[in-house]
Amino acid sequence: MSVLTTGPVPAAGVTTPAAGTGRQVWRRLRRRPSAVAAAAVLALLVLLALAAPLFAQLTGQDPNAYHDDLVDSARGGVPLGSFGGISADHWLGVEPGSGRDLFVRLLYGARISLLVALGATALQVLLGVAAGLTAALGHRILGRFIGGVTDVMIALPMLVLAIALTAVVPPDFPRPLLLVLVIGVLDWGGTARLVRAQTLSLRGLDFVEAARLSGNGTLRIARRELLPSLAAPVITLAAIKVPTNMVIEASLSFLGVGVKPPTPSWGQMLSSAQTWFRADPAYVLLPAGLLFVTVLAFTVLGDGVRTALDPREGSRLRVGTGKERTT
Amino acid sequence: MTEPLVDAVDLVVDFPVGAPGEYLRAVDGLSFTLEPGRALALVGESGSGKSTVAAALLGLHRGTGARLGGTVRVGGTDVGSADAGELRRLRGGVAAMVFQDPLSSLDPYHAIGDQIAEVYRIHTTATRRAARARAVEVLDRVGIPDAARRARSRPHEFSGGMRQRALIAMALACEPRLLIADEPTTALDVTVQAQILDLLHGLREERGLGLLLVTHDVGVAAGSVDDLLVMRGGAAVERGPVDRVLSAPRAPYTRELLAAVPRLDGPRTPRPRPATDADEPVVEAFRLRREFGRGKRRVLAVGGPDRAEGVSLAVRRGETLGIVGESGSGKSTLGRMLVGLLEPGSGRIHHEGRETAGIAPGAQMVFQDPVSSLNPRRSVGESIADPLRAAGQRDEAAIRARVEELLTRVGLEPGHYDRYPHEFSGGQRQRVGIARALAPQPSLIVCDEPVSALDVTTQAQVTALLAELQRELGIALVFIAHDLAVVRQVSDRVAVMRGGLIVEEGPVDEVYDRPAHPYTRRLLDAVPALDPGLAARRRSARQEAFA
Amino acid sequence: MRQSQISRRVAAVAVSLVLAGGAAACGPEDAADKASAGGGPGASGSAPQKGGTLTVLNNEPQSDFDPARLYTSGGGNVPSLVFRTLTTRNREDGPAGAKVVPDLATDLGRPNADATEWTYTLKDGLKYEDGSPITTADIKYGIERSFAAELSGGAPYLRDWLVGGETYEGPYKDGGKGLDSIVVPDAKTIVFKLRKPEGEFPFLATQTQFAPVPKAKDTGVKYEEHPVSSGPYKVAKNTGDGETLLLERNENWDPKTDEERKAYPDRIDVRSGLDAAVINQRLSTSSGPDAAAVTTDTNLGPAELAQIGDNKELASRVGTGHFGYVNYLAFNPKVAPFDNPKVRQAIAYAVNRTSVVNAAGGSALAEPATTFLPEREAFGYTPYDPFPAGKTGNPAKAKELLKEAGFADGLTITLTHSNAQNRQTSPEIATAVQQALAAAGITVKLEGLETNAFNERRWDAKNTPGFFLSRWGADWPSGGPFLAPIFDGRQIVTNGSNYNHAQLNDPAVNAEIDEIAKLTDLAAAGKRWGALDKKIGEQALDVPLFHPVYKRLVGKGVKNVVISDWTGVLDISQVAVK
Amino acid sequence: MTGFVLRRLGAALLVLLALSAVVYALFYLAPGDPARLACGERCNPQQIAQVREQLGLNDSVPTQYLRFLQGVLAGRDYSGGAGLVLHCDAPCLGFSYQNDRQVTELLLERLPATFSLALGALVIWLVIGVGTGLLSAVRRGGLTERLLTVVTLAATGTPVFILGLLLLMAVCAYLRWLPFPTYVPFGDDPEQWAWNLLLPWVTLGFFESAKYARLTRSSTLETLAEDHIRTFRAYGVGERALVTRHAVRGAVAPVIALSAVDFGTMIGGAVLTESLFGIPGLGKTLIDGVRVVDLPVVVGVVLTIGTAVVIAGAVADLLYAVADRRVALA
Repeated sequence: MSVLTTGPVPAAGVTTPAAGTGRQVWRRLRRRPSAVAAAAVLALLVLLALAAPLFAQLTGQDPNAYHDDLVDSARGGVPLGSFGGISADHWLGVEPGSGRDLFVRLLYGARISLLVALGATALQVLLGVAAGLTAALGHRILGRFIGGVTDVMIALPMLVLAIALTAVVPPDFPRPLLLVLVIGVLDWGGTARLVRAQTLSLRGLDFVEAARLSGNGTLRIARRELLPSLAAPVITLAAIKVPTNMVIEASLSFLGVGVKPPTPSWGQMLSSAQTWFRADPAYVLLPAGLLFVTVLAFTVLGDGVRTALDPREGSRLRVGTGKERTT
Repeated sequence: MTEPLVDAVDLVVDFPVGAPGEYLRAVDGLSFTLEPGRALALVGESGSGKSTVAAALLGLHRGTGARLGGTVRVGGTDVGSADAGELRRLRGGVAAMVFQDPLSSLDPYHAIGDQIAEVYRIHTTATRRAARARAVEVLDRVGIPDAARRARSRPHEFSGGMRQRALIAMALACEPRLLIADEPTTALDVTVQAQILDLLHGLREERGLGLLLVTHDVGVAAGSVDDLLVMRGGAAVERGPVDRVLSAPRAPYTRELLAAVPRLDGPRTPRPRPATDADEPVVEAFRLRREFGRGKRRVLAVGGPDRAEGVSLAVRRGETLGIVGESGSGKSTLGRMLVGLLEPGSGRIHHEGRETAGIAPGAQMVFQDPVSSLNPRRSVGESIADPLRAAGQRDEAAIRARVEELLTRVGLEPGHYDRYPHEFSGGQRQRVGIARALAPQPSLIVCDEPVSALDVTTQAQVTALLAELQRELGIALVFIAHDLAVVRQVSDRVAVMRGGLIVEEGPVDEVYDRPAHPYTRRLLDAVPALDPGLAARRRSARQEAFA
Repeated sequence: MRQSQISRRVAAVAVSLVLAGGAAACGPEDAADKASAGGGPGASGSAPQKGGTLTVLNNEPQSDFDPARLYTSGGGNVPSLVFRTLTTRNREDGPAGAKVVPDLATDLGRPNADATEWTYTLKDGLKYEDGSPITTADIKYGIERSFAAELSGGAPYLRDWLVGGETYEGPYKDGGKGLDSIVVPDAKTIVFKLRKPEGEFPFLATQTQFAPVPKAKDTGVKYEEHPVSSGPYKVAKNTGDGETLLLERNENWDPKTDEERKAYPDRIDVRSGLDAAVINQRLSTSSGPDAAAVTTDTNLGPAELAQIGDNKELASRVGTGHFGYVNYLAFNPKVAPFDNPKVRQAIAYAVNRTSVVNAAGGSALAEPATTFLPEREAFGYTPYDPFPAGKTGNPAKAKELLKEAGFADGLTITLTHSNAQNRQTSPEIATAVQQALAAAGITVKLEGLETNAFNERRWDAKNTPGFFLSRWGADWPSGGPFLAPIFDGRQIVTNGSNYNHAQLNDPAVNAEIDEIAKLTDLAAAGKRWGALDKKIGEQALDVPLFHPVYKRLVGKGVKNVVISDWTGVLDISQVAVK
Repeated sequence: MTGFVLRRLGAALLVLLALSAVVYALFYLAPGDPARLACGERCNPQQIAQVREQLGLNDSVPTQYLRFLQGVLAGRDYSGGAGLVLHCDAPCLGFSYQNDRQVTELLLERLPATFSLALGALVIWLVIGVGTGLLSAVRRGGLTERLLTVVTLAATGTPVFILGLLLLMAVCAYLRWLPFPTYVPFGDDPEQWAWNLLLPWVTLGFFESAKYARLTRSSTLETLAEDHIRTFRAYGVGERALVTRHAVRGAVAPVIALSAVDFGTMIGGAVLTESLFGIPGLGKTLIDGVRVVDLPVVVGVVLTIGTAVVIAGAVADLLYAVADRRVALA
């Protein structure tokens, strides 16, 4: 395809391979307070998610235990008490209808969100890099074929196919793994395009030619010469993908094809909460707020990583320093 | 002549770098004047601050965070303190600038005539129609054929030389008193360069324009200006009338610079006797052809039109074959085919007498761009060691020893093994590239424009290194370059390429002194001479030829 | 209708059913109801007048508006405005509304001695919308059409009951011979010959398949675009396959021939495809034309009920109804460990019906059930509770039984449910059951299937899951269509849709079903259905969970709301907006 | 130009063919018997068999697929009862299993809603998104830019259904400024159409605006740093004229072209928004179809969406090529 359809092209281009060493990137990243704050939020969240069983013990609340006595059955099961039934036992109140503890369920939900988002991203990067490299370095016909498949993958209505796929797979297949697979397998097209484009431009660079002249095989060149240079754009893309995948997971759960109950997930909670916004606003705002903060934190961090990897932004508007050119 | 056209006093320009408050000094207390109608060249190597000075004359640093010190007056306007309106009147109206890259310097979305007209209307009260007429007029003046029609074309429909003419036309539009040309010919082929320089010269004579020429090429300056100002590190090293500076440079740096400039007329370092014809050629090419693309977009790169013979050549041990040609002549494509990076479309290549396909064993390459030729993420030692490892060498100590030996051999230090490319200068990187090429002990090295991205002083060092290595190791060299003087310096034989074919080939002295092909003659004539007198004679000769 | 389900068609069925309903008892909690004429909600005061436009805001479109294709209970709500049938529902509130009454026919039908032959005579002066007379030949043709594969849909009874019905392929393929078991001696008389005694035939004759279709006007699958009306309204516009349906008065309908339909409004404007939330929001705001709006298929959700709370004005506009329906846990006793009655009983003891009712939307939307038959007189409801679990389950007793069954260390089983968001066979109910059984040491793994897959699994006799959520609704208010398909051993279908999940084939039960079918005294039949229910219930072949309750809003300007125990929703033919 | 169109057309057809084949294959793996779905509740085995025969489900999957393709290209005939033959004109996508409506007709009916939604969002992001982007690029470092950074970050951090839900909650439930949105076709009442689509537009437009503001900003900055801008600055062209005359076109060309792509994607991609606001569009149709394994509807919608995406891609390239004559149509 042409110029435009080259997919998501993050600002970090390979054409400036001098993104700097890992340490420089790290230093630049640390200088951005927003990125640091986002990282802190995420670290806290990961910690909380990991410690979910601990909190369950601490509060004495099983995430799946019903409390029929805490909801008003005659009024549709709305939690008794104020703010969605907040009490010493139930720090963030309980779920309408079942009386399950919201705090512990939110923590367990975080595990799913994080697991699926990170897992799917890893799979996307893996598949995308493999496909992109093969398309760029393999035989011309193979390259075209992969390019075509990539185009199809990008054109596919991802959410819809994900829904369809989750319906096809046997119900006893582990759900979080299924989500990772579905999101990962359906959404690597962008990464593949990026890697292919970047590889093609890298391949024309002299140092790659020099490596070929030295008698290196394609695989060795890909591993030693290309992959390190692809790291920056791929990391940037991955950083953008994590929050996207988290939203996709939440969307699938929101549409009712995510993880299976009683496993809690934020999207699922939002899905059942959507009718409750007037009767029990806390039930909507808690998962919505958490999801928002998490996705935002990932996005901010991703943005920070992108800028750290591509420090050109700031130095663009300089006049009169055009390099002398010859040839 | 009450006031100089340009009067710079203690000009200082600092650029912000990295953290706030950190600055890099680009121009350091430069003072000079330019009288109306005179021409001054700012000459220097990269980083000397010459382009920054040019931009400062028009106040182009405003709003970029750069700090200016000292004063600059252009046509009576104090650039440093002028308000936005005064500055706008100055720009284009009093002083007009011609930039280096004519393609990117024009707006791709608008017709060239409209762009000129737009500039004209800013400085005059002309109607749209009058402005368009003026655009056609100046385009016609700079030698655009059929100017009325071509004014409606967009930049990409023009050739490089035409674009530069159009830029000059834009500069002329408002009848400025000063023309600032920042590397106006650097992106152009040598024959086109000569035409543009002639055009600038003619305009000066015709309109009495002042000219400030910024260039890295002393040759370009020699034929075009009255005075020369040699810059280094943001300050003036030497200034004076062009004849005097070129013939009797006073500053050591100027002398060094001039000595490094390759000349067509200078003495050649004696070459060792090349191997005799009886030797088997290290590389031999038969009727090579190569094209890119298909159908309408087919581009013939090497081999000329369909019925032509293709390209055949042979290089022997210890011999250097220079290949010269302008851009698009197919010289780089040919070079890549010789080492096997590109498959020939047809024809055969023999290395050491055997036909090869794909990467040729024993063939290496030195690339043009010192930035992209080294992997920025690997230490230079690893880059040099790469061919060794690829060849199956596993003994780490032996590899390290060999790489350190190579580093020493190309004039670097063994301790540089673990450094990364960005820690080196362009010349040093090119040395690393040479070391890498030497590592597998090749019999042939193809150098594709190995010095064209380097400053002249560095150029000289690198070419000297190459010659020395060849003498020592007896390698066959193919030296590809657009710069005829450089090729003359390093080659035994030279092949002149045009349109994918070798139009002339022979021993260097023969081809340079008695060119047989008219194209070769044109090329040689177009090369700027360091002698202002010779440049003037050549110019009038060219003008007669075209008259 | 039986299981409702998710597919749109099926859901449409449910809708029509619901629509079909008449007046229901108003819930005791609806104090404001007393003011209104019918006992349902609605503006009180002045008597209902003719005129105006009634807007129906629905979720499911009124698709396939062809009498051959509709699957209704009692002829449906909207369909019944256009299609008159031999018999119909009694349009009255509560239990009285569960009775069947004559419509086109002069009486409920005259059976022969063993109830295998039913004869009907048409009233005088019956006309189609074009003024031409309605004949019994058209009724015969209408029924024959429903056998055509092109016009799929509808209930299976005609096929099962009529002689030759199982092989008949409809009038388009029979070479003009017709179905011999329907005899039309003259234009006013029609006789049905059945394979076996069916005392409840008058109930069947309420379904839209018994509506007359003039052969000359039959346009096959396109008939649904403009079916010929025999009722008080005719189709003025039908777009999007019933997504919007505009009905206008049929001037050729003679109210003198029709005692049931009041037909107050001049126009009925049915708008569907709306989200439940939107429907309820519009009805509660009730502004502009929405003041004269009702819904026939959308319940108030739990959150909306929570919100209505103490708002008296809103509460007064909520109609409460009961449709014969049961949601239950089904067992397949051919699958271990459910072959062990003690295990099934243990589960019956362990179930926490409070959690389940809460999951179904709370006590306003569901009533805990221990009997299979709904708690309505018409079904022959007889209370019983063989495995008393109390309000929140009896895990101790359950553990004891498990121990006896040899599962002292607990037990792991799989519960199959659907992923539909219907609060009936959905994940919420399944997790509530899961939690309750956990207390009795039973680990429940959940297997959630998409609706179609779920239905296919539970209807597949060869592959029925061992333990799953199921539900059943009545095609008419009687024990027959409730118990026979579920427990009659001869109705086990091995390569089609099987509803006898337990695959019970008990000769005694079969014989009793046959015996009751012979009764044409429906009250007597009711008692015996109730007794049969109790007898089967003791075998713990299923665990009844709850009977759903319908809570629906009407607009501020809606009068004469009648909700019968047949349909559980207000009857459109009774509603007035002036 | 002709070559370009032909090549794009060929590629597009291949993509669509592949798409339909994938969907077909996928759905035959899915559990669920279409005949039973089409037949409805309580069908007996004979009826199901008849329906299966009528739908041609007894043939092998490839045969069915070929017949489907034939229908798309040349139309198909179906038996409609009463001697009626239903002719389904090309492009015939078959009949829905669920309610045996012609899929083509169904899609045509749903398209306006989706189109309305996408159109409003497009207008919002072109006006607000691109406008803000330009503004913040011109006033670098100003308040607009800072605000924009925050808003765009927040936007990328919000799942569409959360914003939609919160908007519904605030605007409809608490403030009661608007009634609950119900889709009203433009033809019925343009004013109601707009009012009812306002929230969905805002929801969708917000996200796209944020994205486009960011995109426009960086694109404009990039253009402003180009050499030709420097040329005109050096000839005394004022900053405003630089932006409006020389930067906007280059900066906005890729943005506009990308808009075409996004518009195409939105034809199928607004599943969540349609779902949340109950807009009877393609996305909702698709989700409903997938849930009940209604193959003809799903294939139909996917093909429609695919076509939209492909057309949008081609339009984008054309727009881009028209805007930037340097780009050859490749």
